[in-house]
Amino acid sequence: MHSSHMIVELLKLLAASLLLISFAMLSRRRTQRLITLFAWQGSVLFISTLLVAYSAGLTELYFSAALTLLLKVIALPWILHRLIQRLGAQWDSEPLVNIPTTMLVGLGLVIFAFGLAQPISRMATTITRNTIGIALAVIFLAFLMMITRRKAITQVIGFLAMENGLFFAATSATYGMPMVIELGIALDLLVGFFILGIFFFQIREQFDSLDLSNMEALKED
Amino acid sequence: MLPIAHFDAALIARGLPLLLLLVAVWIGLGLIGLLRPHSVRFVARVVFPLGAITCFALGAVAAHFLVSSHAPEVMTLPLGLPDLPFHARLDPLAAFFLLLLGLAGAGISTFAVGYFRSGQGTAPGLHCLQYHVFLASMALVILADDAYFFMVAWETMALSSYFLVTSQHRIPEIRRAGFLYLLMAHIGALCILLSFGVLQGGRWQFTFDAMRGALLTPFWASAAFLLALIGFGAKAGLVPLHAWLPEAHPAAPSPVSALMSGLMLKTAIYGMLRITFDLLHIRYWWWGVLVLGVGLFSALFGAIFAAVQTDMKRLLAYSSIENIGIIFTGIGLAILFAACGLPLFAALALTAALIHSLNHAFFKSLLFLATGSVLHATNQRSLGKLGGLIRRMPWVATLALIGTLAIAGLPPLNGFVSEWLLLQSFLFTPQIPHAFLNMLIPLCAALLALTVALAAYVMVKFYGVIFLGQHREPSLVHAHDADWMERLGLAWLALGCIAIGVMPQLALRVAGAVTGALLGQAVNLSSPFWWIAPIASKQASYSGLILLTGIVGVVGITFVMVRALAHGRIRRTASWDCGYPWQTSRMQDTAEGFGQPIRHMFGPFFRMERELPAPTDTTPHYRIHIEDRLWRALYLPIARYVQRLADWIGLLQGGRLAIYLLYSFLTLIALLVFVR
Amino acid sequence: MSALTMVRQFGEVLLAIAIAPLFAGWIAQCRAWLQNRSAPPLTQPYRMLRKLFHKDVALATDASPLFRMTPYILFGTMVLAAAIIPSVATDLPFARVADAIALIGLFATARVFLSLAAMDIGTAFGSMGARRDMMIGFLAEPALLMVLFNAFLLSGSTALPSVVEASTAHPFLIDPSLVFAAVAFLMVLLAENARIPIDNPATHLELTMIHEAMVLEYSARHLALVEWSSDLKLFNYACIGFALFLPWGIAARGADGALTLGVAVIALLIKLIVAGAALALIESLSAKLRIFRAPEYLATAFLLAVLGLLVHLLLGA
Amino acid sequence: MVILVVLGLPLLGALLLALFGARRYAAELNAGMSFATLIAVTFLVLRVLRHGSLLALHEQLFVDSFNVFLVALTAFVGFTTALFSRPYMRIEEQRGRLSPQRLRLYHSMYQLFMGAMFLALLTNNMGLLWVAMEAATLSTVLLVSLYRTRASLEAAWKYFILCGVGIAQALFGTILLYFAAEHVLGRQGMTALLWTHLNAVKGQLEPRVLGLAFVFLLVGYGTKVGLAPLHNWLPDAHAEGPTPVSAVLSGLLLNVALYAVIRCKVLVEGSIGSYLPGRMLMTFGLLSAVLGAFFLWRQRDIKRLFGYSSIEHMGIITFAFGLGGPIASFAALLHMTVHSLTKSSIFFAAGHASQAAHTQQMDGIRGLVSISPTIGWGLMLGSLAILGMPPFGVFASEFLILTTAMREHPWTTPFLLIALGVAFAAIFRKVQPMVFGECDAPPLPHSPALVPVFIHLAIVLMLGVYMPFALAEWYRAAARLIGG
Repeated sequence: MHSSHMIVELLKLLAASLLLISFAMLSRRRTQRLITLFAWQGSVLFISTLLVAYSAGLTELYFSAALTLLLKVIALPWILHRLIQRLGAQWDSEPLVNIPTTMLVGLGLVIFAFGLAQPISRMATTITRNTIGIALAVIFLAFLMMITRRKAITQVIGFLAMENGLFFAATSATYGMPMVIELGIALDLLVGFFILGIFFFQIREQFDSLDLSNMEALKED
Repeated sequence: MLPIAHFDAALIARGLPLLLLLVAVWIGLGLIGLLRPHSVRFVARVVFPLGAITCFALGAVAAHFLVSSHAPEVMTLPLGLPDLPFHARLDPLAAFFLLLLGLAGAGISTFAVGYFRSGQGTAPGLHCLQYHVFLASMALVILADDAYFFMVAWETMALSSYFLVTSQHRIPEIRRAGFLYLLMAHIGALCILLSFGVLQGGRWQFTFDAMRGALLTPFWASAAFLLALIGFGAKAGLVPLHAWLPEAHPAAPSPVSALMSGLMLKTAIYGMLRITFDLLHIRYWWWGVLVLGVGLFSALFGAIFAAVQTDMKRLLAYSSIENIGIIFTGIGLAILFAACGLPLFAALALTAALIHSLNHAFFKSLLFLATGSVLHATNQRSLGKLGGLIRRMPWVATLALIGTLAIAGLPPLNGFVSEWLLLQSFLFTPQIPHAFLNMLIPLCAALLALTVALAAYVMVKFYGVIFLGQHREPSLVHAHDADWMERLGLAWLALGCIAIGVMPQLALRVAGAVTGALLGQAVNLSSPFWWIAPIASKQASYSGLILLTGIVGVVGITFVMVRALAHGRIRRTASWDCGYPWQTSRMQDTAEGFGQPIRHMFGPFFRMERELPAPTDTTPHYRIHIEDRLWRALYLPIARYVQRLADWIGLLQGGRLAIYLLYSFLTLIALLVFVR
Repeated sequence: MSALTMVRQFGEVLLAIAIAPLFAGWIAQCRAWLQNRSAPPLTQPYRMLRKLFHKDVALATDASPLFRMTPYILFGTMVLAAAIIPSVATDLPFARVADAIALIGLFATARVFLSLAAMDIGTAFGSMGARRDMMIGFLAEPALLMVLFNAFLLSGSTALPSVVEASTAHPFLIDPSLVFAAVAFLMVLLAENARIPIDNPATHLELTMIHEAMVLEYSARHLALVEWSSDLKLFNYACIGFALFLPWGIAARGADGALTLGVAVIALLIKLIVAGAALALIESLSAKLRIFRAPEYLATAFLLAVLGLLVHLLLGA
Repeated sequence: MVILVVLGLPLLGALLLALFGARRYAAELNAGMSFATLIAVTFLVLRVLRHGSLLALHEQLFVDSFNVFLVALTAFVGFTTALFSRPYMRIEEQRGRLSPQRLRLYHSMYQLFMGAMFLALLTNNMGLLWVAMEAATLSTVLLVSLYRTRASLEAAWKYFILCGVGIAQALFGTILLYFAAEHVLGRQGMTALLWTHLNAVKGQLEPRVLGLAFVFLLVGYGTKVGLAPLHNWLPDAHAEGPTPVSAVLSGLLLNVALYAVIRCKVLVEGSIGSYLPGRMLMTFGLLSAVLGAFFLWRQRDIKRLFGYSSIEHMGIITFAFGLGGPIASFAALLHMTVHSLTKSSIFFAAGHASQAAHTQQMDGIRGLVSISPTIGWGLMLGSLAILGMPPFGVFASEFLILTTAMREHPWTTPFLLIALGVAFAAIFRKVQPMVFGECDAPPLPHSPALVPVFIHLAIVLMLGVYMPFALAEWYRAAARLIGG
């Protein structure tokens, strides 16, 4: 009981750091840094999953933890890293909305997310129930990041961060989805990511830059 | 109100299956036409005559039903929606309009036999299919007894006629006309649909029988009525929903123009009557005033615009608006009287409206077909290039003269009968138990009289400019008369005009069956067949037959006596014209010239653009372009607003991904706020 | 219907045909007197008709049968109208054939035929006259209808005999509402019969012509018939006026002794004389209007008729 | 086990075509596989008609009267589209817009896409449903970007990001759903995401959570349905992808996404017992219908035009589902059917039309009836059908929807009226000059495969005037399932 209490505190800490990382992502300009942050996010997710798995004694959570480690800590950041090396897209151009404003909006979103999550947390039985709000906040922040950035690759990172948030939500609210689903999600994520990888090169050769501002041809005029 | 009690008695249908069979025959004929789509001979010489015969048979069956039994007949077809099979029903109202459709249609189809030549845009076979589907759908509209069947037939009618209108689709104006037509028809149809949606009164029953039973609150009843008025008004060409009519009717080949003007508009009248007097369980007096006002305005509007037209088919199209207006005036009066509890007078007004529909079917078709013959003979539609055809095409000219006199509302022809009846019913409006109404509405009679007299003016212009005077173009010398099938068709319609005019009592009896069914009251039908005295013979009476015989007799006697007394020979000389020697055919009144007094007097109605020659012009010419104010007042603004709205909404699709994401984000947030 | 009524009917028609030109002649004579001209003899119209009947017809080369039929049709319609209007007696077998509205229609028929005939030759004046005449027509008809409305409100019928019987039964000399109607009717009459102030029957100035312009191309017997029927038209209108407003003396139903009929004929003649004089007086006192003043003129007539209507509805019958 | 066959055949097809997709007979193979699937589906349908709904594979898959008809529809349209794509893609290849490699990708992805949709339709597991939807998205992303032009890449990218994000929301919704279900059903036996079980206990599910879940699911799947204002990917994807893909996107994918929404709606409505979800659907529906109609007004590109028209019609269908009740649901299902049939046939015709005129710009397309009567009349009749002209079936459903709306919520009818009227004007004024008028374009190299067009239109026409009893029963059962 005592140890579990410890774990809960630890989990809260991890959750807080997750949120912190999201804010950091929101504020960073360099793509390189974003990837690192993403990797950090993944690892925090991995640890928290491990803790939850241990405390709740669920074997399948170990699997998903491992999956997280493989995908989000090692594979994806590495590929992303290589990508930006190959595409030479280290710098993101100035975001559409300036950073402080984004931060403020993000703050509001966090509050909103907490408020939203309260009823859920109240009826949750998991030891991580209080962190559902944070998961939701992470999702919102990732969304915000996708909206404010104008490089394709940063949008993708935002997308992956959102995926993380979802995963965290799953673990914290329900100790993770059934295994089948987890695998399916992971597979989709991987495939989607590879498709994106292919895309980057095509976009590069067509638009000779990953700047989304080139991609505004299709519209009502 | 049709008593539901009749219903069980009439379960053994008699006329109805036959009618449906004939409709099926039409569709079959259309499909047969597709067998040899490009052979004009086959289509014209084989299919169309059969179609004409079918028309006649249809009319005959309907007539038999009207004179023999008035008990409604019902049938359910194994088609339609699962919970809503097609219901068909034959009652006096339907039979009356089927009679109209059959008899006038027979003449038109006969004419069409001679009319269709090769090189008419759409392939003849396809044309034949569209033509007969058009006829069939009109019949089905009249026979339908549930909302769904009605709507299907209604829209099929619009669709087939649209394809007929655009058969010359290579001409942009015709495509534009077709588009406008189909658009208006569709919007009108939506309104009718909504009206049915109200009428079923939440009982989820779409058979008309159920609607008869539905009790609506005053508000909803009025809503249903107004929606129906908009819907059917759009089809009938009531002002201000008329804009499509003068575009579409002239665009079509003449037999089709005749079908549309003569018959299709009547289906709108039918629908109006069906909803107002049959499906709605109650009528309010202000409905009557509304319809009366709209009708009179349309009538006047149509007459005035017809007077200034320079294209013969447009002129006829506007005259259709006028006649529809007159019919609606009658309907409005009938509603008013019925709402005020004066069923006999309501019956009188309704009879007038019905008979005028019948008349219009005959003389308007006749005139449109005549223009078709003229078109074939001269390739000219503009009045400014015609003239003197009475000497080149005596047959068409003579038959057209009958139509002209009839539509001008002159005794002893049919047009006069209905207008006489309508004026008679106006005479009773002082008895309406509403202050003001009983003083104001009599004045409408004067407006009606003005319209009728204007119609005479228009028709003198129409006939005089086309057939009388001297050829305005030398090429007209080669104009040839219509071939015998065309003449047969025209003659049949002319015969109809004369018959109804001379023996109005027959029409009165037929209409009496309808009013009896709808209002439980019919005008006095006791008098002999050559004589009408709708209320009482002391009050007012009229006999076309005696009038005709009288005129013919006196003319004959005069002729004989003059021959006997006067010994002068006849010398053919140049015309006198006050001794002016150098006169040419260009000096006679043009269509524009004939319209000039109207332009002068009713200036506010038009939007005119004049080009006057300067005193110094070496080659002076005068051009005037007349436009319907409603275009700029109503239609163009609507189009503009839609355009502007579309532009605004287009901004949503700005092409920037971030914005799109923002949309979905905001939507998400908004919904979340909404649910918690 | 008994033989007697038929006889009466035909008698009346023949009387109308006979004295119509006389009436026109009488008006002309009065006008001449009023204008200090030496008057033509009363029989002048007859002489002219006789002359015309004996002349050769000069027919334009491209005149169609319609052109040649029209004079007969005009004459026919007018005679028929005369047969319908109760000028001497109300109990006429023909009177029920057409009520007052149908009578208007009959006149309209005549007008349309004349206009068509005028356009037939294709001369400038003909079509101009046709246009103007039709215009006067459609302006006059609403006013005329309103006049009839007045009569109808009094008698509850548009059949002239019933109107006559009703208004003869009327206690007072004439119903107040009818006064307005009478004035309106008079104005319409002038307009419809091509008299001053709308048209001048005696004009020879082409551009102001209406009726004359239409009949320019007619000659000899055709012209005779046209003139005769226009005389008849005037006569008919006068008789309608009498029937509506001055019905005294007209032999009522049932009372068909020779005496009453005689009285009726005398009454008719007196009325005609007075009316003719009055018409001539009005024509001499008023000036011809410009053609586009006609709408105002006839609108006034219309308003008067409506006024009568309202007076009736307000005062109640 | 016929279900497994239905699911397996497309995957097998994807595999085969991944191998032989570049060969000459690939198109025939594609059509063949689709046909085989159709056969299998027919057996499935017969089975369901005979024995009612059935479960398979530890309840992971199930078929009831609701999804079976969508499965049948999907298989049918999939097959006809494969038929159509044969000549169409040949012509594209001849014109050098596509390489054999691309064709291989196209064919195998086509089959994969079909497979994904079948899975989405047939699965009983809300999680699997999500996975399948995502898979469908991914496969279509590749299809949309097939031409590798700037425009197609841009369209594909937007499609991917928007739908990806949307789908992510759906996943969160699913998690919430699972969370709520777990409290009732427990974690054991993994039944907590099975729709049948959820449906059984929907009364006990926590309302507030389900309300939130529904919002996320609606936004997520709604993005794929193309509900305004989440629709922005749709016109681009329709316009820039190859025409057969536009046809299946409009005709099938939207239906499947809507299917997912409706499944969720049934649960949520049952749980919170209020008509809140219904109202949400109605609002979205009306909004999409009206906005779609006004978007139509200003289109120049023929495929974009009909893409927007899909938005409008999806709006109408969603609205009808929102209305609820047996009749409206019936109408909505009917409208789903006729819309996908009509719209795909229109895309067939439009595709050939733009091939004949060498442009998708409508100003460049003229006088189709003179080039090829079949294309011209196909486009004309198809457009008239989609515009709700009787006697085509679209009218039948619109009739029911409008009259129901008039009875239930009269205030909505003006919007519907505006939407339908504007849509009519917008589409018809564009279609008429394309079909009619003068033209001097040469005929197509391959004879266009317009048999599908007329088969579709014939079915739609039949549904307008006559509906077979079995079909009606089927719709009724489905409507009962949805609308109660």
